[in-house]
Amino acid sequence: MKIPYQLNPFVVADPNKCIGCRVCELACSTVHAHEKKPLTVGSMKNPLQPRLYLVRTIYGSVPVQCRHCEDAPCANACPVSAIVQKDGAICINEELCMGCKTCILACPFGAITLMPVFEEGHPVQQNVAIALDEYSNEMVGYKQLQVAGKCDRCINLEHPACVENCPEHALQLIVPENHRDARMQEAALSLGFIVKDCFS
Amino acid sequence: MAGLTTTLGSGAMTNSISELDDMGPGDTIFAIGTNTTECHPIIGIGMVRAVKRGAKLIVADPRATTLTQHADVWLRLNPGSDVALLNSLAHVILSNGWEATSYIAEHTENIETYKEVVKNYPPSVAEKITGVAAKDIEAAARMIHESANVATYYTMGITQHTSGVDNVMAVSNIAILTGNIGRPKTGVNPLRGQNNVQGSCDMGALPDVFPGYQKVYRPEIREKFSKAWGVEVPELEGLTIPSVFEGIEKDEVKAVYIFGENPLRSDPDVNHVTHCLENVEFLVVQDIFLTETAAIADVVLPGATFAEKDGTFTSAERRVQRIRKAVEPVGQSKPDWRILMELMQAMGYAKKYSHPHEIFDEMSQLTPTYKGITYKRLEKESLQWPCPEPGHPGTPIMHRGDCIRGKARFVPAEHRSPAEIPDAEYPLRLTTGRVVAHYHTGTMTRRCWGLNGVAPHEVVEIHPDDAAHLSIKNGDSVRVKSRRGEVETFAKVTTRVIPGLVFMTFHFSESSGNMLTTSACDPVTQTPELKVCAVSVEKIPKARRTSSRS
Amino acid sequence: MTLPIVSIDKELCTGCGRCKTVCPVDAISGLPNLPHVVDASVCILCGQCVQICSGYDSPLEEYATSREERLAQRGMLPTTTEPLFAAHYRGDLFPLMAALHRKKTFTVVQCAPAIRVAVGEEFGLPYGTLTPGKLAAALRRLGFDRVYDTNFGADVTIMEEGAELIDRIKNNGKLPMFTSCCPGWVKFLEDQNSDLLEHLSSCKSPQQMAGSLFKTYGAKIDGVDPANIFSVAVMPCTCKKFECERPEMNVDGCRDVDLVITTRELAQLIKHADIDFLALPDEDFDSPMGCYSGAGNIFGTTGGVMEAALRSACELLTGKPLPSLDLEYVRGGEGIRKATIQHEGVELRVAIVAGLAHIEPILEDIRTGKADFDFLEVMCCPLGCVSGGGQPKVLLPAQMEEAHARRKAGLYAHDQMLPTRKSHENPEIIKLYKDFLGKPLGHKPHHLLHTDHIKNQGK
Amino acid sequence: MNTFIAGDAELCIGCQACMIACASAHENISVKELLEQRVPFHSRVTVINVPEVTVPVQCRQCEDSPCARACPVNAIVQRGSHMEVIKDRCIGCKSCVLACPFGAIKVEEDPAYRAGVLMHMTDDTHQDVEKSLFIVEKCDLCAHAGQPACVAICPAHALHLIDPETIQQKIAARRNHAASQLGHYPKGFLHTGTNGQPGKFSDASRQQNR
Repeated sequence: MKIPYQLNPFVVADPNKCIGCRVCELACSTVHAHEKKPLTVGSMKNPLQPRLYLVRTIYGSVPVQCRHCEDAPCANACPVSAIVQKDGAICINEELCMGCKTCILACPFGAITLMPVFEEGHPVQQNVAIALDEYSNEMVGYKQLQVAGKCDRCINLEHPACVENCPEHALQLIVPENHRDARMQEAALSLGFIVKDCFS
Repeated sequence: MAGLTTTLGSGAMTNSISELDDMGPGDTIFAIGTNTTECHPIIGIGMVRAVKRGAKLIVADPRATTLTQHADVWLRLNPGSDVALLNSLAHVILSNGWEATSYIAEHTENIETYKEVVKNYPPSVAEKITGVAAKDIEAAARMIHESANVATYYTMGITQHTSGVDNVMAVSNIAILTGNIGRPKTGVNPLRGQNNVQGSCDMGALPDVFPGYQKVYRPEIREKFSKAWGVEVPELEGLTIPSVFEGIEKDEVKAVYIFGENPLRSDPDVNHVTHCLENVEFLVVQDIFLTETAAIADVVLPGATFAEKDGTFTSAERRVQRIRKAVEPVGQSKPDWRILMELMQAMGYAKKYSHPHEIFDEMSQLTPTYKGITYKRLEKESLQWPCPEPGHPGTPIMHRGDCIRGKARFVPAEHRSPAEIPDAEYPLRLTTGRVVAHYHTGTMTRRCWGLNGVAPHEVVEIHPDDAAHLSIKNGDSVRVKSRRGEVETFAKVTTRVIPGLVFMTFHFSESSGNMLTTSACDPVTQTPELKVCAVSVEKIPKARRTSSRS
Repeated sequence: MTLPIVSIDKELCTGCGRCKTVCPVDAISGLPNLPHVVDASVCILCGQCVQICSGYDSPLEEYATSREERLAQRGMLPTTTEPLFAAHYRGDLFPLMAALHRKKTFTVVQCAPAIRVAVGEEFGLPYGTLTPGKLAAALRRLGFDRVYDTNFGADVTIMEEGAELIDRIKNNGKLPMFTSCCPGWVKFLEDQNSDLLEHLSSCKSPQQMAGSLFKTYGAKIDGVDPANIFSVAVMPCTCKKFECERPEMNVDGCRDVDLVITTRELAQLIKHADIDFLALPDEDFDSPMGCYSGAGNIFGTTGGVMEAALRSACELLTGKPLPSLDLEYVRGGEGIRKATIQHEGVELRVAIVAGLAHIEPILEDIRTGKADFDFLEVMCCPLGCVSGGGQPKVLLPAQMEEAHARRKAGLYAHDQMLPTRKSHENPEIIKLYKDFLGKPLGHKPHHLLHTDHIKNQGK
Repeated sequence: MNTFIAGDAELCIGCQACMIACASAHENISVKELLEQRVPFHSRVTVINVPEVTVPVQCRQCEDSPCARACPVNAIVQRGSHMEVIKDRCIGCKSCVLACPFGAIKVEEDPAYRAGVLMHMTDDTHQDVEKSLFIVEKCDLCAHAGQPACVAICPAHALHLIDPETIQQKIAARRNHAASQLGHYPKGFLHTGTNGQPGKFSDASRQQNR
């Protein structure tokens, strides 16, 4: 039995429910930090690096994250094919990423950012030397590795961490097909309420 | 067929489809066991329009359909409880004195026995059996009483039960009890499932009759046909489909010749059917496509499609219509009549026909109901049989005054449970049906881009309560199992079905509902109980998501 | 004016208002999406806002204050790597490090019961892992001259508070009597319900009792000048910082406790000192005042003070021990729990409040004379000290409940392991009274271990 | 004002002919070729058949289209008297799907074109395959054909093309009807209570009458 292709689900937040507490960011950082449980603040070694971003405006706040576009501009733009679709999510292969930032330019949602890489609290260095200043060729150390980071919809977990942890239930996992079905049913029901003989 | 023949004398639609266009205030449509808008869309449009004009609509169906949305009374009965429901309607009608007393006195017989039986079905009792609220039964009975005309329509929801004949007779009983017969906008109207099933039955494609339902057991009939054909026709009646399979198992049936059917998908308990057909000594299949059944045949005879042949189709309302060849048969295919003729000649009967009208003429001379119908007349008009003599205008409405058999007969029936009841292992009831896009086993419709597009795969409809209990979400892959087999399909969580009931079609060969259905049959017609069997449903653990092009 | 103990950083606060929902005294105000403020006149310093706050300093955002400046403002070590949150408390590690460096200062440390089930979490151990041995070892490595335990103070508290309860019952004293271990509760009564102060036990808290004993009994044993002793308490609580600074908390001019740091601060200090906590051996607390019973240990969770008191009081009243020491019926966790204990003809009616937010109906009953109990235990924090404001902050609110429950379970597990489970059977307590204090409620205990609670005293 | 198509729940029998007509109207080869080339079936109208109602649902061509407003790349635009998708711009982000209150927008696969996105197969092959293009599709009133295919084919006459003229006529007719109805109300029906006027039996009226 062939399973029909499903559009990539994605997480989206309800600005009317969001209180701007940033728990989603904390939850996101936690599951992507590869640190052992439990996570008390003091036990954290790496800085918090969320893959969704609380945006605060004068109207209120809401987190923004990747929509997992079907024809993802980021994946199209990536020169080394480091961005691929996997398990119905657009994911970045950090091994392949070289920090060229093209995807950041391509993404219309601002959902991708450069992330410095840490391990056990220490910056991961790469074989790129840093020169002292504009004039001197003296080497003062090596540059920290930086890769593009974005929401992977927690494909390895049962539910996205942000959705699970939001205290206001403002974040939702949208399965486009189900969302459409529900909306179409509502629309059909509303047509059922139109007065009799309205078309004649 | 057998039910209506017993009560009225003829098994076809008593009235005409076009009468729906005249229905309005004062008329009632009683649709029982029919999902008309999906299975007979054109008649469905007629019904919906009639309702819009002011006709009343009573629908008896366990499942929510487009028709139930328009119903004034929806009798949502448990599958297989039709007799109890209909007897209860009669109970209400009789206890209020709403029966058509003069019609009953003049044109019917056996009312007393009927009264004896239905008095045991007050709505309170029927409510327990059918699950329909007593007040709804009363409301439906009142609506039937208050309407000037009540036209009853039914299809496989009535016939495909172990109590199929009882169901049909119970429907007919209500019609004659209220005198809704023999007039326009009334009658008992079985809607046929295929375009020419009426025609093929008319032509004697049944085990026990010659064309026009002339019984094989009657010597004078046999004599008539023997004389006309110049051979001695056998006294022995043919076999019903279940008896054929039984015969194969007992090694009594050596060869099977199937045409225009795909029993490997359309018959109940497919696994058993497959077993039988694989083991019969010689299997011939004549079809327009290489169906699942044709694939296992020893010989496949390619038939021609409707557009490639001349002849007549007879519709459900007994209307004989001329069809004409539009294109020549493709490849080696030939019209069925020619294949049969050549086979007949090869077997030593030298008769030769050059055009279907010669066959038609021969048949109509031997068949009283078709006697007045000729190809010449059909050029200008379409005729509804009985048309017993040249110049006869045909019969849009049967049973005017007395009915075909003389007096209409009340044949009471008692409620009987379906053959298979849910238990702990198979806790759900499966009922089968169709979707609008597909026809039967999908042999033709699944080869249409558009039709297959709107219904690309099977779904099993399941109530949200049952789904929650089984942790099934809408769209999940599920496995449906019965004692006879299992199929994989997708769940559609919907309140179209009641809790405890699941619904599937039999259009999809890769997951046919008929892998699951029981071959338990009506004792008279041997029609299988496709509408009720016990199944279990389980979720198939989700595989990793893959591409559509995998 | 020193820094406020608990406050909200305007730059980091996103105005989500979740701190408002956990504040038991409605001390926090602010409009949605705008920085919130703590009203110091109402705040009882429980630190629950610190625990729930999720407005952190994102490395992706620009702030007017740099991280270094922010750490300095908060009195935190520059080596601290953990993220900073809007709601925070004052850090006190700098004076502690200074004291540890002063050669002639005799440093004494005590740790509250809830520390030993939580400090390990800051080093990656599962929630509620019991590490008393490593805790003692770490403190010793940090350079403390004596590593004592608040649990010893808790045992003393039972002796005094138990005696006071028996005394009040026998001599028609003011009933119901309130426990006085929780400084937030005491502050709440003094500031906002001073009409009920007479109900409050006159006992100091275990921290303060232990502190005053360190500088008297302890000084005598070690032969040091009390003025040279620097007494530090490691607490799961932010309000303890306030309690130790209260002017009346001294004996003859010597502060009972000089400095309070929290569990989190202790972990930061251990990391700063480059001590590999997980590799430390299990060591014992110092004798005599590091010796404790299981009863003292369960002070760290709701119902624990009550259970410890009952274990001793029932036995001392009747002369017969309780049939079982696991008094499940007081181990609540839901807002209010009431129980009646019948033992050898003695009936004691008790009530336990976990989380100050649930206190109002109880106070109402007392004022209207409808209170149907003799002894009331109140802990400001939801599950008592295990969930205190100074405990390791659980990053995800969803995991908080689990963390608290595991810490609580850890405390009871420790209780069951200990050789003595009743305060009055602790040999060092018996020795203390015999050699030094005399009888509970006697003159010396009164001078060292009791205090007077006065309206608005804390302000 | 935009023209739109609306389904009539009173007449629809759920036959899905509109879906098939729609799907084939948006392909430019014969159905025979569609079948042979295994072109996926995409209909911009969907027949909803739920227990309560049977009716086709499609884009209502909203004037302040939530879909167009949600689109980050301006791929949905007003064109003539309807909202149209500019396929080349669409990136398949599904924002419009999220925004549309009718569920009338679909993101559908177009296997004829490659999207430039690699898809890592996690099933058995573990290969990377290039994904097809996915683009948004919605009702465009068959702008290319002159007449909407769904309206033309419906055997139940349950689909109506509603243009600005129709709706203006309807509004005018209903206003006239309402106005004429006002003439049938009893004389003085406004005297009581409403609109701040004193009721017939109120004290104020009585005193005036006196």
